[in-house]
Amino acid sequence: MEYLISHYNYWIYILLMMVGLYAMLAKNNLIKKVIGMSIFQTAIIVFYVSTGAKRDASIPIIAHGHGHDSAHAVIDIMHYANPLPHVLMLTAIVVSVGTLGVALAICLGIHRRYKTLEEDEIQEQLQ
Amino acid sequence: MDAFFLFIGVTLCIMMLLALYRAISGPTAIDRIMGVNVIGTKTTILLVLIGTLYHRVDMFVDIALAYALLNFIVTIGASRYFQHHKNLKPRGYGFRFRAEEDK
Amino acid sequence: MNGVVILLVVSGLIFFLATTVGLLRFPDFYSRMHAAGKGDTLSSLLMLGGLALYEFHEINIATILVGAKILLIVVFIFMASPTATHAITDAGFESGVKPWQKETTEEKSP
Amino acid sequence: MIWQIDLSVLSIVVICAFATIMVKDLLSAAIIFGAYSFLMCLLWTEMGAVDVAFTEASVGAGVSTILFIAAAYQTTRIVKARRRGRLASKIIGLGAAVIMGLVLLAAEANFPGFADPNSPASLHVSPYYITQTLADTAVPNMVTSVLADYRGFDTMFETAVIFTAGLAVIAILRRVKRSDRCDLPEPFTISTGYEDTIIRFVSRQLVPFMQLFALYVVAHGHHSPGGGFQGGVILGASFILLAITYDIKMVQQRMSEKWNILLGNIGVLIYAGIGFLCLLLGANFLDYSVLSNILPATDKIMARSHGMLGIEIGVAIAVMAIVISIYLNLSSHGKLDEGL
Repeated sequence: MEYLISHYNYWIYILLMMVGLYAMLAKNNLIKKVIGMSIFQTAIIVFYVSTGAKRDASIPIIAHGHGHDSAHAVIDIMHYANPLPHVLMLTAIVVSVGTLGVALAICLGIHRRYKTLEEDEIQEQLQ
Repeated sequence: MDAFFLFIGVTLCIMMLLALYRAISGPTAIDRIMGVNVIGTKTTILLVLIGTLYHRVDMFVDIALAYALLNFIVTIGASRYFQHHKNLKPRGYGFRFRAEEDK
Repeated sequence: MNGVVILLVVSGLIFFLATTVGLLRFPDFYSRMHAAGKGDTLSSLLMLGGLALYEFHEINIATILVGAKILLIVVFIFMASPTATHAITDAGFESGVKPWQKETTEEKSP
Repeated sequence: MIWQIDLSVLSIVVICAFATIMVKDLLSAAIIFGAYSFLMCLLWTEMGAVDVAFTEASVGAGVSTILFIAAAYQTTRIVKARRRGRLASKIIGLGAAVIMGLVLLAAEANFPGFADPNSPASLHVSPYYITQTLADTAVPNMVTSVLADYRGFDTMFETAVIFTAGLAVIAILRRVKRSDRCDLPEPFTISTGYEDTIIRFVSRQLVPFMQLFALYVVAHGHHSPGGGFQGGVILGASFILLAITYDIKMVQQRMSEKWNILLGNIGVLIYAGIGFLCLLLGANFLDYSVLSNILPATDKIMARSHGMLGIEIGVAIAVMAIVISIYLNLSSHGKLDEGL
């Protein structure tokens, strides 16, 4: 029971990753594949963020921390969540919108040339 | 008071599940837009609620405000899809077009 | 003070319950939109008002600022939500969703 | 973390993910994916990652949903089933997904439990960041200080990646020559000059406040969640709102394409320029503490804070320009005349 409570999050992330991978492989429509990629990406990001969570911890912003006087106050590590995964994933999210834009632009280019977004129809036209 | 807010939060989540039913099974795409709009508004409230639970509301209010703004933009954009779509057949119902004939 | 907060939040929850019931049970798009637009705005207003009031439990500059920000969200939702409702309804109108009529209940809605 | 809300939001998220994959309409898939991103943002807020949640609220839930809708608008909504080999593709996809899931499950058994304060990830570098942020840089928001100071080099190249993505979208889609225009079906003018007074009025009133709020987010990122990325995306979203409710030409009048690309360059250059300024003043690249020599009335600690503010402004300008140009090119198929 203890094990279940502390690990159910990871199982759900793995489920989300499986959904994303399935969509990337099995779907016929290119934009559906891009959506699958986004789901996969989000699952990985949420996994990273969850490694920074701590029980009974607050958000990683020091409370009432204005000015120099509070610099000497004792800061308890257990009281704040781990900021490092947040930083890595924050930039990853913004980069993900860049890659999403490029992927959709490629989809639009394909649709301009082949007039379809379906994988098998494109392959037929290629042959 | 924290227990009360926690109860409210979980209840809101369950009700969001009901609204999500409409967003997923909605017969038309517009029903889905409507369901997602309701979910977005409730998420704004849940953000402020989580802030209250953390006792740091001042840090969460900005997120809620940005969230409400972006939810508005998404709704307007999604409904704009139908308002002037060049690839759609003229299927408007009402004064702009004749009503669609019954099949 | 806490009593008023509980009253506001719970009444907002009841209005939201009405919204979801309307979303699920009403027969066509326009009536569902009616339930969603009105109930959603009012319940957001009540709940955010309650949460803003809870911030005022001790009066100093910080809590007043936070409460004012929450009220800013309320003002924003009060402007944006009816506009969004209008936009969605107009989109449904343009894309040809037919209103539900009692005589045509045996037909499937589009 | 609050496990009750965590569990309920996670279950809704999984339902959303399945529905996004199963629904047979691109527009509906995009909309449900928007709801998925909304709920993801809630999940991160509940885990305490407020800055990530802010970014997701503006980027994931706002801009990427709009990008999906614009792509569906420019191509088609219809999703066709595979004509043959449907079962084979399903089996391959399902098999690969299940194998990956089993491998990950086997690896996951050795993980520390969720929200364990003594997990290895929380013991290695982050205690230094948590304890020393205020003493080193006088910035209470650890995420901002780690993002812009301790790991500033990383963030500079992330900004460069976004800039490259914007350039790639322009290179793929932008059509300049008139003869080169694609021969899509003649635009069916359902409503030339479709004017919705209510929507236009409300958005026109909202845009200045949005931009002001975005500037607040950029400037106040030291003390509350926010910063260059989030503020830049909100600034870009205000222009996207104008492009949606009016048309692209109006945005072009306010912010022409030339200025847009120039601003993207300027943003990245501000970031790198502050780094080179530190180099010129005799310190390492992006070591802001030497800026106290040229900034009046600052000691070394405050100089680091001000240096962070400078690069946040650069990031905001770059991200704003890139978001606008990606949206305009996607929604008008690279012609920048009319779109969503």
